[in-house]
Amino acid sequence: MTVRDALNTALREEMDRNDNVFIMGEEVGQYNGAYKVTKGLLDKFGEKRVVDTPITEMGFAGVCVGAALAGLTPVCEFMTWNFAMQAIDQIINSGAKTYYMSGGTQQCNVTFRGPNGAAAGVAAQHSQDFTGWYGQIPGLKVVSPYSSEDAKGLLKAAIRDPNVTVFLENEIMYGESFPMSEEAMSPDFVLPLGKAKIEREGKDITLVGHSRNVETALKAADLLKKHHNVDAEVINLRTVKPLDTETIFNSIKKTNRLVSVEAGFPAFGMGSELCGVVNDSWAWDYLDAPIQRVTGAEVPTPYAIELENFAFPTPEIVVKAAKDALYIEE
Amino acid sequence: MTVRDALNTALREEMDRNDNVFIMGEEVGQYNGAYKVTKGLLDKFGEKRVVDTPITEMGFAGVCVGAALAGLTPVCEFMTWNFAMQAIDQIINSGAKTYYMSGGTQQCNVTFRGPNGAAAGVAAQHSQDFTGWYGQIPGLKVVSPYSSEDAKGLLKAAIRDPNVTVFLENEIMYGESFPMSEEAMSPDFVLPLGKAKIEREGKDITLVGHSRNVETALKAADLLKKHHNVDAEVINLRTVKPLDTETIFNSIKKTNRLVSVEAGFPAFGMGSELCGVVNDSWAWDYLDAPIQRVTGAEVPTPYAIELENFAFPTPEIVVKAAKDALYIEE
Amino acid sequence: IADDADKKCTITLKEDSYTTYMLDSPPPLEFEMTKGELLQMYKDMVTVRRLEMAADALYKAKKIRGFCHLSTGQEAVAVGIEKAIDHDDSVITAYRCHGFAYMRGASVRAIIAELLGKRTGVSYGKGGSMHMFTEGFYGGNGIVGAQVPVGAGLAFAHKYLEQTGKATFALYGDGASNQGQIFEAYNMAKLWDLPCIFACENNKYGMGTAAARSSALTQYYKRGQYIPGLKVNGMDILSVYQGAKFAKEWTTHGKGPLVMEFETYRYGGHSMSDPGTTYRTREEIQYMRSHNDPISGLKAHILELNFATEDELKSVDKAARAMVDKEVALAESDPAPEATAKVLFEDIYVPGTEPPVIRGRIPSEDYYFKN
Amino acid sequence: IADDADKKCTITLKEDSYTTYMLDSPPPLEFEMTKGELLQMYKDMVTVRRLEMAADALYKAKKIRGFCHLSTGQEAVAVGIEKAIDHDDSVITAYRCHGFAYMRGASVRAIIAELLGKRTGVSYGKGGSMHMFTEGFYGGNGIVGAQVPVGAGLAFAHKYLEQTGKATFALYGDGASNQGQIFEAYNMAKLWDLPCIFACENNKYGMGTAAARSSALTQYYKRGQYIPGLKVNGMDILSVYQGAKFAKEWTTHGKGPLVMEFETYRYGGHSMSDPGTTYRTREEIQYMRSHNDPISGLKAHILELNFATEDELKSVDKAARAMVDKEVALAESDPAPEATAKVLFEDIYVPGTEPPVIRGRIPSEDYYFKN
Ligand SMILES: Cc1ncc(C[n+]2csc(CCOP(=O)(O)OP(=O)(O)O)c2C)c(N)n1
Ligand SMILES: Cc1ncc(C[n+]2csc(CCOP(=O)(O)OP(=O)(O)O)c2C)c(N)n1
Ligand SMILES: [Mg+2]
Ligand SMILES: [Mg+2]
Repeated sequence: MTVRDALNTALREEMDRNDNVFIMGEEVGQYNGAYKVTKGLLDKFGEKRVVDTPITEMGFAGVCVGAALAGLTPVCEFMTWNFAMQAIDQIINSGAKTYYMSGGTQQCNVTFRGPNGAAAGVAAQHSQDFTGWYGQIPGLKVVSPYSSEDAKGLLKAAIRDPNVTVFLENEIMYGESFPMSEEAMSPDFVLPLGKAKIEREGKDITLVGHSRNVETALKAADLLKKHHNVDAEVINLRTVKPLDTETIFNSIKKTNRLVSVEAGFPAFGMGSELCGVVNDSWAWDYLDAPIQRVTGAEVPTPYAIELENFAFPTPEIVVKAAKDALYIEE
Repeated sequence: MTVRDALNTALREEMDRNDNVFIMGEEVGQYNGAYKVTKGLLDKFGEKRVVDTPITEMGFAGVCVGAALAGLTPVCEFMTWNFAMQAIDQIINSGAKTYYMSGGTQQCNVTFRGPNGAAAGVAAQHSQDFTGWYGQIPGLKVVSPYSSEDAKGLLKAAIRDPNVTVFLENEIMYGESFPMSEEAMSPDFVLPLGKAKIEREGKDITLVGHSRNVETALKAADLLKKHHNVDAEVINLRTVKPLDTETIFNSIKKTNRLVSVEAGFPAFGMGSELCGVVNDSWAWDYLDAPIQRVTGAEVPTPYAIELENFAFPTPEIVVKAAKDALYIEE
Repeated sequence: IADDADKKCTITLKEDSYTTYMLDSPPPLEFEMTKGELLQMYKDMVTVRRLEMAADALYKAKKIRGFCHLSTGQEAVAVGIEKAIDHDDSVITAYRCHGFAYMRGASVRAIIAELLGKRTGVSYGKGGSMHMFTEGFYGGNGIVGAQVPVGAGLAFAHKYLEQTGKATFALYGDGASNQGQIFEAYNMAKLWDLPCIFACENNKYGMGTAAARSSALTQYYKRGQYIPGLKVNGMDILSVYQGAKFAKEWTTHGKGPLVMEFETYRYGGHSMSDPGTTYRTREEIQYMRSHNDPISGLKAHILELNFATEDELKSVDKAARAMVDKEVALAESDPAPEATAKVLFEDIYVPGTEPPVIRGRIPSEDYYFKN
Repeated sequence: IADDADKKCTITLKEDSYTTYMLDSPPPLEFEMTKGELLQMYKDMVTVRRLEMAADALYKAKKIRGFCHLSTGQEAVAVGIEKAIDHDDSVITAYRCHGFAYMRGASVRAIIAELLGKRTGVSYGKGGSMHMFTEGFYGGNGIVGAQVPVGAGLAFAHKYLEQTGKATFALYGDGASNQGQIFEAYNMAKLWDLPCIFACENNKYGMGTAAARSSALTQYYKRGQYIPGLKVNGMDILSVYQGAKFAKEWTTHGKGPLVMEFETYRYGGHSMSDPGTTYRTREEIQYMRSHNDPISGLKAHILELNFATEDELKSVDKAARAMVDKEVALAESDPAPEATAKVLFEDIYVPGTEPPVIRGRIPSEDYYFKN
């Protein structure tokens, strides 16, 4: 099943399960979604529950927050998270902070979702990764799936979670296929928020990332095994906020080395945050080398492929970083 | 001279120096500024150059970007940076990225400024610290003054710098007075962007922060000296992007211990970023203890003072962290 | 309230109480009300004013922190709207929210306690002046304009849930009216026929900016352009009441949204830190106070109708004052939130769904939830 | 272009070329143009169409990446406006920008090279299809609606610098027209009397959403409400030219902003990845192509005026095609940007003001500037 279909199934199942779940966004209905994630939902659920909006991100994000305050369970699609920059005040100030500001009297169950980070060749304005921004905000849960099982189980969890959830997908992953366990095919399949998944066990080094970076890390793990006989453990974070530090720390305890893989800008990013939390913890003592941060380059995403290729992590770059952490010389 | 007056002087001098510098924002003119930073400027420079706007952050931030593209040098005041969340797309997508997207053909010299972080008792929607968000973005320079000299020298530098600058002030600091050197009183006084300042020399531990956190760190340094005979070095970052890592690393080399002090949310914040950059560098080897991150608590800012007091760093908390880094037990 | 509270009278509003835009006709100028209703309105307005005066005094005594925006002068809007709607209608406004919070059901004690940052506050001391919520009242919102699309979302929910009799009043100021997201909300509300009243409280200034300096079109009731509009004399509570009733009727009968403008005036500064006299003359304020005061206006009406004597109304005033004083005293003696990590970190996430740990300022302050 | 290029003719536009809003009168329907002007317009439209066709082919050959939005069908707007304004006026638009970039002075080679991600591209290969800039042309902007306040800012600068003859055209789509920031820009432009033309290219759809599904009021020329408006037949380049001339005249003579609507149509999908036939019928597209095509329309005019023969125009077509083909070939053979850190990291900051180091994906890729 593709990630796209997994997301679609999650939406369909949650809309079946709860009449108060609806989806709103640009082109989600008649057009079946700019990236076809909502395909078929209008036909099945009708205009009441699949709502095409004008191009007014701030406005419809606010409408979704309002609907959630009144007890509905909106799923608000941003065509990409870049456009949600126009709506970020609604997400954070009207959404994430309200439960606290009301002293816990006013809940707001809304899920904001859409593709995050760079697609191929779409240049600077369409390529930003917002992991760090949203990951910073108390009141939000921030979820970011890698595989189809992730996509389905986490989106369903996000919709059911009574808090404001930011769900960061990846356009390039939409078309990728993953096997689905029988369990995952069930409409009752829900993954816990805040729990990472060890995608590959290993003893020599830990590679950690979320979303498409997990794929990069897994490929790097293959290369490390093949060329250096290194057994890398690969952790799929699944949730960015709250971070499953326990899984990360335990892995460090085992491997004594950590490489973080992310496609966002390096400053104030996932790698920095992982340095921060490890640094705060008992796991720091288990590190035999500094954490290696593999990041996007510090540059607005360039259009030309020759430059774009430099801007995002590859398995080879992760291998390089891992070798540094392992003190392997050429 | 108060920080407020220093900012006011900087604006006045730069407007005197360059006819293309103008200031735009809510209440900057007739009202003399919500926090009086622009006091007297309308009288001196007239309505053409001191422009009161409607409450339309996204719109007037866009207008300032456009004016900058056309060759003017706007200073865009946000009444607080919280309200700039509505304008962040204009700051980043229209502002920071344009020089790159145009292949260096289209410059954009605009300075966005206003108070950042928490004031006293203004609760969750009015208290956010945006250091990490803006610090992440290539194409931006992010500046944050502590003292009056900083305020004057850095604001003038930001206005003259031909890139998009984000200038993060602090409301509580506006009223604080600092001595000004004779040099700093001159209209030619400009501080370099990207250079930190050692506010206090010390050999035992390094405390680093920006804006009001420098004050907290300096007070902590006094306490450390008094109660523990510890000589703390205090670094005032002055610029968040680019970070003056050299000054930080050299200090670590000397003291072998680092405490970061910030008032923002802990995740993806300054402390994490400092862990990240130190981790990447030769300075890591000089650390005799994990970096200590003193941060704001991970909570939307509460209103009640009893709770608010828990939400932001104090000198005492910094002392605690420093003692941990120094392995001093009670 | 007297026992002949049901006694009816005919109200005849002044011709200039309303101005319409794309409406066939204004609300009827003649309608019936009871003595009880009038006296209740009077009492409510007096109470709200007393509440604001108490806040003013407490702020000056430095017992209230941060921003504090009072609605003195604008009482007819909050009180008049509430009288026209039902408890299960929805109201949302900006930070100038004390009167609305009270009218929607919060007690004076809970409101004042919130201002004082007490645990008994309507938001448990976590929200303060700008962030008050109660059933059917969705804040108390600090970001100018942001509450308007949120209000449209409340209306969306009413429609979605087929709660056909329910209307939403989304209030905002003359300054806020220029925020782009208000136009986004207008557009969606019209496209989707949402039962939403966009209600502009035009008090002539947004902070220090006079309406004409912020708005190219100051006829706020027309700014929905393709949405009908109704301008109401917001200093006359009877006009407000009748206008709001008309609006609710309109929008809950499938006619879609309506834009209202309540012309009103704030006597004080924008917030407690603004003297409010640098951008307008003292004469202007004095004139509004003495010629247009909503409380004096209703009082004159009641006297004219012989529904109460001057003395009887004075005793209403006194009772309201006594009530507010008592509630203030209670609020003042109420406890502050416990200065504990437990209290600090609760209400970030819904109980049962918290992360295992939340970070404090330093790791030793980390707080662990037991889920 | 022939030697009797100065030969004049009288153009008489159709009665329905314009619809006005709050304007005393539409642009004069009768005016003079020269043969040279008409032929140049023809040539420009044909060139823009060829340019877009070349982009279409290159995209299908997978030589262009990412998003690519073509303006086929809408050529009259970019060409007509440019003919009506001067080089030092300002133009800004959204991502559907190739035609504007060309008309503002970028070469076909530089535009195609940009699409191909070549170093010779108008943005040195860094911007791609959506981000083209050239003197007096401020992009090529990818965020729907964001260019409109920026456009107002360009106008602000013209006014500030007392460049009294200069106008700014800020273009946006029917879909974009609902963005709140456009209303914010309207308001400021009116308050400050900015020489700004807000020009809506209404091509009937925003992606797959028909205008009436996105906009409660589809008379886009009226949406400035308090700003006069002019609707123009955007499929007739002579109407566009005359309308844009009128608009520039208006706004540079202290009359403030003007909202224009160019009624037009895009023949292709929204972008190359949209077939463009799921939300509208093939018949609709076919009808527009055969009845309203701006190139055929001008051609008929020219033939009617006996300014050229069918064959002469065919040779203009051929020449345009040959020119585009040649430029495409050049662009194709142009070098890609060097895959070096130096090239990657330049243009983030203005030379001389760079930070000492910029971080790569791993520390060993860090790039050091020598300042
Ligand atoms: C987005 C945003 N910008 C600016 C502010 C600061 N601010 C608070 S109230 C206010 C004036 C609002 O005026 P108006 O809408 O007329 O309401 P009033 O205060 O008159 O009730 C401003 C500028 C804010 N809170 N939010
Ligand atoms: C803020 C924002 N939201 C969404 C998008 C995605 N998007 C790109 S073009 C477009 C449709 C715009 O339609 P219109 O304004 O009519 O212009 P046209 O494409 O017809 O020229 C959308 C939704 C975007 N780029 N920016
Ligand atoms: Mg007002
Ligand atoms: Mg369109």
